[in-house]
Amino acid sequence: MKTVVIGVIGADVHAVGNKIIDHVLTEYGFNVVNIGVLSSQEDFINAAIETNAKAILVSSLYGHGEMDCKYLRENCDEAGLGHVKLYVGGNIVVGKQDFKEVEQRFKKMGFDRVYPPGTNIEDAVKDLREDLGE
Amino acid sequence: MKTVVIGVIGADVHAVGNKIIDHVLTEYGFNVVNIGVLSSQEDFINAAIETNAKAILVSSLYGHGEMDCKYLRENCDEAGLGHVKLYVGGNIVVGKQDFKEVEQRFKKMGFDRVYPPGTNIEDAVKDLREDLGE
Amino acid sequence: MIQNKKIPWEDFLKKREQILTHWETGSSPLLDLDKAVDRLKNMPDHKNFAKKLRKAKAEGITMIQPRAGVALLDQHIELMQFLEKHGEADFLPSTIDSYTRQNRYQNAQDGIKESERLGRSLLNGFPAVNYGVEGCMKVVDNINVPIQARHGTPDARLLTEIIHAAGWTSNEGGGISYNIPYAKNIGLEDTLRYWQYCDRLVGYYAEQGIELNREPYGPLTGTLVPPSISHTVAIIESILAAEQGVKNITVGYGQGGNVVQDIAALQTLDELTNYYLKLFGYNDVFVTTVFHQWMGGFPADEAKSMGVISLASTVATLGKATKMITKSPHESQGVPTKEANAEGLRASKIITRLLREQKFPSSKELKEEKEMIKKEVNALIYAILNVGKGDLAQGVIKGFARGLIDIPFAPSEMNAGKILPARDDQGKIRILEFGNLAFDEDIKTFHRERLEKRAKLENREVSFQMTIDDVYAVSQGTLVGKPRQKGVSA
Amino acid sequence: MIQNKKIPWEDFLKKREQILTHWETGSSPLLDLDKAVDRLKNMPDHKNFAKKLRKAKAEGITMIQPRAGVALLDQHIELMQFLEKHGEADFLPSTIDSYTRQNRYQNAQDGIKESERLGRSLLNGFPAVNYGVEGCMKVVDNINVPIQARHGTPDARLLTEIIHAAGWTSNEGGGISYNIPYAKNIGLEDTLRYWQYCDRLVGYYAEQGIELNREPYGPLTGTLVPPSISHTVAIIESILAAEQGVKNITVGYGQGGNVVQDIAALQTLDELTNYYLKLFGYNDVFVTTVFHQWMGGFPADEAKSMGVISLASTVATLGKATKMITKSPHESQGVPTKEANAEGLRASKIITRLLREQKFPSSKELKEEKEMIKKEVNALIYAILNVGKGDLAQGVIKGFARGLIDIPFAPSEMNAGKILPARDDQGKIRILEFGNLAFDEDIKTFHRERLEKRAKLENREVSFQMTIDDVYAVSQGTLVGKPRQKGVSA
Ligand code: B12
Ligand code: B12
Repeated sequence: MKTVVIGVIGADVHAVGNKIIDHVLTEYGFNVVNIGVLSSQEDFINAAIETNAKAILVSSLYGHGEMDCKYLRENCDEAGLGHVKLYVGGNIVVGKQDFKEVEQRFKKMGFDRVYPPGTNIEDAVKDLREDLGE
Repeated sequence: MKTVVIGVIGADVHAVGNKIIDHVLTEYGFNVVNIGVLSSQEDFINAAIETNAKAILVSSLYGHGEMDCKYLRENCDEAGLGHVKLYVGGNIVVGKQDFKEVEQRFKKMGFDRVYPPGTNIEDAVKDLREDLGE
Repeated sequence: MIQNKKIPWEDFLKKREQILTHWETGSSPLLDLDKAVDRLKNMPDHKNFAKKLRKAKAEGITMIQPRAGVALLDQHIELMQFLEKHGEADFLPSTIDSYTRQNRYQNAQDGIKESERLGRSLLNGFPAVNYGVEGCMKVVDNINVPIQARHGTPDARLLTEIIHAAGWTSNEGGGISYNIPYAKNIGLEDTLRYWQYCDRLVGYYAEQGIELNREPYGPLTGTLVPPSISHTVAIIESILAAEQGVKNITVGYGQGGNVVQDIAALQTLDELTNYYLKLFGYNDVFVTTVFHQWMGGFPADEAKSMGVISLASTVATLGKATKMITKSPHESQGVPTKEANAEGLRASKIITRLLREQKFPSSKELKEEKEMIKKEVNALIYAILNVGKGDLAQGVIKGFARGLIDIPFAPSEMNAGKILPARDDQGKIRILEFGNLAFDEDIKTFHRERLEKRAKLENREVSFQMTIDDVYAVSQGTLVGKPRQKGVSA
Repeated sequence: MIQNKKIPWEDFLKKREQILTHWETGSSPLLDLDKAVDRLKNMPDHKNFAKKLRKAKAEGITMIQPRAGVALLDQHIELMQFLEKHGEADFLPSTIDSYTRQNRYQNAQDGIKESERLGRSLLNGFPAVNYGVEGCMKVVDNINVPIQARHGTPDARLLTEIIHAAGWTSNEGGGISYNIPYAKNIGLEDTLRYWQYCDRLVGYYAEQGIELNREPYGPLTGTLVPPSISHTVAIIESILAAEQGVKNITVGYGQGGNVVQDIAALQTLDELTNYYLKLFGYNDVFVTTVFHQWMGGFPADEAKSMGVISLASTVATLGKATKMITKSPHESQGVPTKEANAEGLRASKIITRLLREQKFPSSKELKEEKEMIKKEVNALIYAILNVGKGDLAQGVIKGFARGLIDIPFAPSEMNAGKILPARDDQGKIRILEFGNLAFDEDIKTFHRERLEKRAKLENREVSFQMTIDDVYAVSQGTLVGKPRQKGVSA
């Protein structure tokens, strides 16, 4: 059973999507480590180290995602999590922006997968399986 | 009391605005000759000749105004109504078009005044007074 | 002398020969009745208007349908496909252009040419007669939902022949509703005959086992029409259609603006139409209702128009209309682009879906309003039947001539044009001038009292000025027209 | 130990000194209380939130207010002016950014800098504390309607000081409603204290003859919250505020989706809040209601979003809410542009105006729903008061700890998080898992029966899957979530 860390980064309290991601990924057979809302980069990194996770799924809904996610990739690498996949989804920037552009911005920041608003979490399961190996 | 001819041109049956224009212009002291809906160019011209009108107010709501109003200026001139002012208003073209452009089109066709959709008829009273002399 | 009697088939056929000569497309071999029957029989259920309506009514849901039509065939098909896909339309229309409506097929032909030349539609609708059965077939073959002709044509006989033969499974119109609001001096005797013809054709198809839908046009002038008046017309046209053999009828009503009155109108429309059809002995007619989103002047602002559209959708769904005709945010400006049309549809669609499990609850106010509408409709139908000495067709002609029934703001000279409507203090549509309308004193007193209440609140007299203010009101963002100062523009 | 007792003025002042040191703008001379009183006294009536609400309630009309806020002061003012002019907003907000909400003023400062550098707002709201009284004054001086701070700040004491001193005449929030949905591990004892402070300041101003408005945050998590639960929180926060001297309170409720339940909720919210305030001896508090347009996940499509917005407006107006918080067609995507925000406002505005003379009629269904809400609220308040041994503040802390009151989907660890809501067959929000919620068996049976009815219709068991389906439903265009097949995306 692959372990994935999920949580909502920064000063963000949007809890609904997080609870549903937890439920759905668990149903799909993942070992879900949910650090919940209001989680810092360190929280994510520590949880991934402790649980030997294969992927970190960052949620950011409230718009500050761009600031909160800065250097997350670098900090993961430094902590020895270079092999861990980084996903991000939710409403990750402020306002309705062209998603192609937003995706580029976050890919440059080192995220492996970037999801637009309203993504059905089930659609990410395919990606997870692909990236982590069945 | 200045006489004005009003009516709705072509195969157009929109009667509501016409009834209201009749009522309002009468209240403002004009002698209103109302030829009603479904009126041809000839109907307008004959009415203007018979009543010695100073202006013809053409309504067109249904979208065929551009075709129905073709050569109305020329036909008026031919009938000796060169001095008669020509106004047009309503929804005079098909669809939501840039009004500046539409106005140009109808001015080129010889109309003295062209009004956009939803014009309050009271706003035309000022123009009428100006054009016909108080 | 016209009567409400089924046209004998031989008479119909004789007339038909003549009709088909009205324009060249009438000579198409596809207008052979056997061919047409074949084609209609081969229409799959999901493209049959009548069947899809039965299903919707059984499920208690509200279907949506736009108005739309352009001059050029390919563009028209594109428009239909767009509205099906991006508007999520349950039913498609083809709104017919105004020249065709007046049987000016040559003008329509010129409009097609001119549109081809300029590359934009100069016609306000689709000239179906000019494109003939072949063109109309192409339309229906390229879409996946039922399609209907929507027009306003006093004499739609050739049009009707063509669309049905092409596989269009519904037709809007009626001898009153496509005359009084859409013509100036065409006699009612004529239009009643024209529409008996159209209905007889549908009746013929019914005899061949093909169920087609017919829809009397509900909103009439779309301008402050009291429900009892439009209901009366809808019921009469249903009876006239049923006599010709029509089995699937959708009666319509245009949003008035007061929610309770609108719900009362929708409910009574269904109840009364069924009641009267049975009373007249037509026991096997399947009735559905259609609610028209606000038919009067729209606000210029697109966001506000979306508000009006959505409010209408709420009322239609809670009132359990089987179908709703939608408007677009371009309404006040002109024929909408396909994108704007689809926006109106999608806003409507989500509301019909969100509220599908819900129904407007019954209440004292609703019951009172329903009672009032029923009383009024009964009075009007009684008077019309009475003056027709028991024949409904005769009653219509004499009833209109005497103003026993009278439609506000209608252009037709067949209409007395004596009544004046206005809103009461809650925005319900009432009548301030009755002309000869066949209402008794009780009913009139009720209307007067309600209007007095408003007048008092607004500190003015009940008068035509109220009517004018109400005509403008919605486009200016209120329902009940506020008193305007003369010379001051709002 | 915290109690529901008015803070002695000296204690307040002592605390105040400390609060004002939390960020450099706390040292502004304009925070002198006499100066603040002067400024507030000089606010014209049309910029006073409390007074404008009184007027609206007297006239029975529904006012509209957006959410809006950006990082940079000039752009924020421009935004406010735009929404006033092109959105026809009756009240303006200033939505505060999420760093400020967590008192991370340094982060907010960075956000301002970064936004200046990039020329676009990187903050999701207006960092009012960083701009201080001077900045906030500039905002209110450049608009013509009352303005309110809207946030979600557990500890809003410095923010509150600053906005009121600047002339903002309303503040949203409360010790429960700005904790449970907005925090993870801040104790209720703390937030209740923080908000007693904010209320005490308003009480002080009241003593100086200045009426300010306070608004407990109604919708909580915005996700399937049963009316009785949010009502209970609103009523408790009203009582806590009244004890500190607040005289003008707006209680809120977020649209649930079933029209009758929403109307019942609006009516009972007003009735119950007034009832309980009087029961507790606060006789001179003026109560109004605010209806929040759909607070859950929105559809991605803009036209459909306009439909949702308009449906909410219809319910708010017919339910006679005094105020409505609007959404925009960008809701599902992100903080709206000013244009999109204004579109939502204008669609809302026309509906509040079209329906202003109308009211949802009473009915059996409505009465039943109201009775049910009242029963439930009474049960919850009784249990909370009881566990607090008569003290409401203590009751809140213990009530939440024991799960006697419980808010679905809340992030806070102070919340039991045991209850699960789901919709019944008509889309009314019911409860399927009660945890320790203080409902008696009668009430629970009612909920279970309603949910069973839906389950039967959908041919499945009542389960958490229903809740999940309902969470997604509106964004996918239905109210009652349809059963999804696992592995198939909708
Ligand atoms: C009510 C209405 C109808 C009613 C008319 C009833 C009747 N017999 O009167 C019915 C339902 C029958 C109808 C039918 C049709 N309609 Co219609 N109708 C409307 C609607 C909703 C309101 C019109 C109205 O009464 N407004 C209130 C009056 C007071 O305002 P008004 O007519 O605009 O007139 C005022 C001003 O414009 C101005 N004014 C008018 N003329 C002039 C002239 C001058 C010189 C001046 C200064 C001012 C002026 O003063 C008037 C008084 O204040 C409009 C859309 C809208 N405006 O919201 C569409 C609209 C006019 N209709 C339209 C169309 C296409 C049709 C139909 C072809 C198709 C259809 N929808 O069924 C048929 C046409 C039939 C025909 N042969 O004409 C289109 C026209 C499209 C375009 N131009 O691109 C419109 C714009 C709707 C749309 N967006 O598609 N319609
Ligand atoms: C409900 C809600 C709230 C509730 C949250 C309650 C709670 N504690 O959970 C309340 C009312 C408290 C709230 C508060 C705020 N909110 Co809010 N909120 C929403 C809303 C309406 C729905 C969110 C939701 O629950 N959706 C349902 C769930 C199931 O979907 P989801 O969260 O999108 O998650 C799904 C997918 O996105 C995806 N997903 C999520 N993360 C990830 C990660 C990966 C890797 C993958 C693959 C997928 C994935 O899977 C999830 C499950 O299907 C959205 C707008 C919308 N979507 O319609 C705004 C929204 C998210 N909120 C917003 C804002 C700004 C705020 C506030 C700052 C201001 C305010 N409006 O008061 C505060 C923030 C407080 C804070 N510090 O965080 C903005 C964000 C703006 C932006 N990004 O530009 C939004 C978009 C609204 C808007 N248009 O302005 N909010």
